[in-house]
Amino acid sequence: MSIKIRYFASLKDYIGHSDDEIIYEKTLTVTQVWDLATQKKMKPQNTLVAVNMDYVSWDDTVNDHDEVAFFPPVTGG
Amino acid sequence: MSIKIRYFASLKDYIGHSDDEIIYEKTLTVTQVWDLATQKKMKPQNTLVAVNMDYVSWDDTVNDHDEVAFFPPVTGG
Amino acid sequence: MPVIIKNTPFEPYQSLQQYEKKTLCQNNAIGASNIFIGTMRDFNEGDQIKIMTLEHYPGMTEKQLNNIVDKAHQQWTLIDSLIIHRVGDILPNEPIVLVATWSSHRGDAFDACRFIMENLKSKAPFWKKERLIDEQERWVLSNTDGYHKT
Amino acid sequence: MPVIIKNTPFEPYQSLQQYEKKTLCQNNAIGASNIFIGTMRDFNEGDQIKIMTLEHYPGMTEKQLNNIVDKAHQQWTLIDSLIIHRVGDILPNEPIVLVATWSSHRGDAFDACRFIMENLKSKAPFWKKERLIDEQERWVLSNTDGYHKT
Repeated sequence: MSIKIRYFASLKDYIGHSDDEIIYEKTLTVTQVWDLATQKKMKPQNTLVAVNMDYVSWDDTVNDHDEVAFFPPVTGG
Repeated sequence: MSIKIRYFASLKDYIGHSDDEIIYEKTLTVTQVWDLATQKKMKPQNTLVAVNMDYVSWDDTVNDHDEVAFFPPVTGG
Repeated sequence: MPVIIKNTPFEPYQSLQQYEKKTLCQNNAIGASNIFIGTMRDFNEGDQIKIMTLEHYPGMTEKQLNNIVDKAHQQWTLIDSLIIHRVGDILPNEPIVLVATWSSHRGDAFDACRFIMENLKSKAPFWKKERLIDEQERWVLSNTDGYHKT
Repeated sequence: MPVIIKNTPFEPYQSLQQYEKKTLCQNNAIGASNIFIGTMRDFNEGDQIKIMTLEHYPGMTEKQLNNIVDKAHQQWTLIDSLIIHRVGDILPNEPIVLVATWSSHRGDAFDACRFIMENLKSKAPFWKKERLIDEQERWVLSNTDGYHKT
């Protein structure tokens, strides 16, 4: 299972880069994706997550070839 | 006491003219002004009244040289 | 906080552009503006309207609109506001009314614009007479409440 | 119902004029339009801002905005709507966002415009970074709720 990971805005600064990719055998939750990709880095409060550009919760599972994005609260408009 | 009276929109059509003036000795309420000016014509439902361009109620009294206006519900905007 | 009564057509976006350029250009505190434009439709109550005539009560119109604007500026934190309202003969598609509010924050701009518009609808002494396609004329009887879906 | 993401400045009134001329010109059913314009202020949290950079998540931005617009068109009777949002470097006084709704009745135009704006603020993946006059940079932490006075 190959998962693409993206970080935006202050979370990109926090992680230090904008993209990751993880290859894994079994089904993962979003929380597990975070832990694997960031090596269990502490998750900043209010971090949001989207899978394939839709908001999901941290317990949701991720499928092969999904794009998982982590980012801080949005501040557009 | 001289009072100027104005009618607008459908109320002007109903009365048949746009202006009246009444001269009277004692203090009048708005209702009395209507009755005197229109010779007790039936007042259409929802008729509004303004004295000197401010909304008033029908029990309010009218002073010398006041301008009293009668009109239907407003439909601007 | 101008209140403008016009008996000739106006182009709302051009009016706003000119007003901002002249009056608000250098005001960097403006973070939000809300604009309402009311336009003449060609249908009402199932009938096709050819032309509409807007009668008003000169003097009282300005007095009531200024009252409404004053109340809005007391109730919300506004940098400026603008009202333009047509009178006289109006054709389908022509703008009838424009209300604009400028503020630092969007809540104020939204609330105040709607407040001004609803109060204008219920208090400013304007009356619409419609001329139908068959030349019949009729007064519009009343405005609806803009806070409820119609 | 276009959703436009722009990395160059736009003039909101000209954009609206052109859009209406091109798309809505002959629609005589439009009786009401409501427009929100969000502009960059030069002060935030007590500090003077020199420039703002708007980052976004290409693809997700459009997806979320289109979702919001679809919901608005389901919930209210709208003839059309338009969103324009800037990304990239923005200077004080420049427009950041424009939301416009066109409807037959004002209640729908007002409600839908505000709904789109509030949802955009809370769901569209944009992030603002401010550069202060002393060259310090900082991310804006969160948007406020536009239904409450701030």
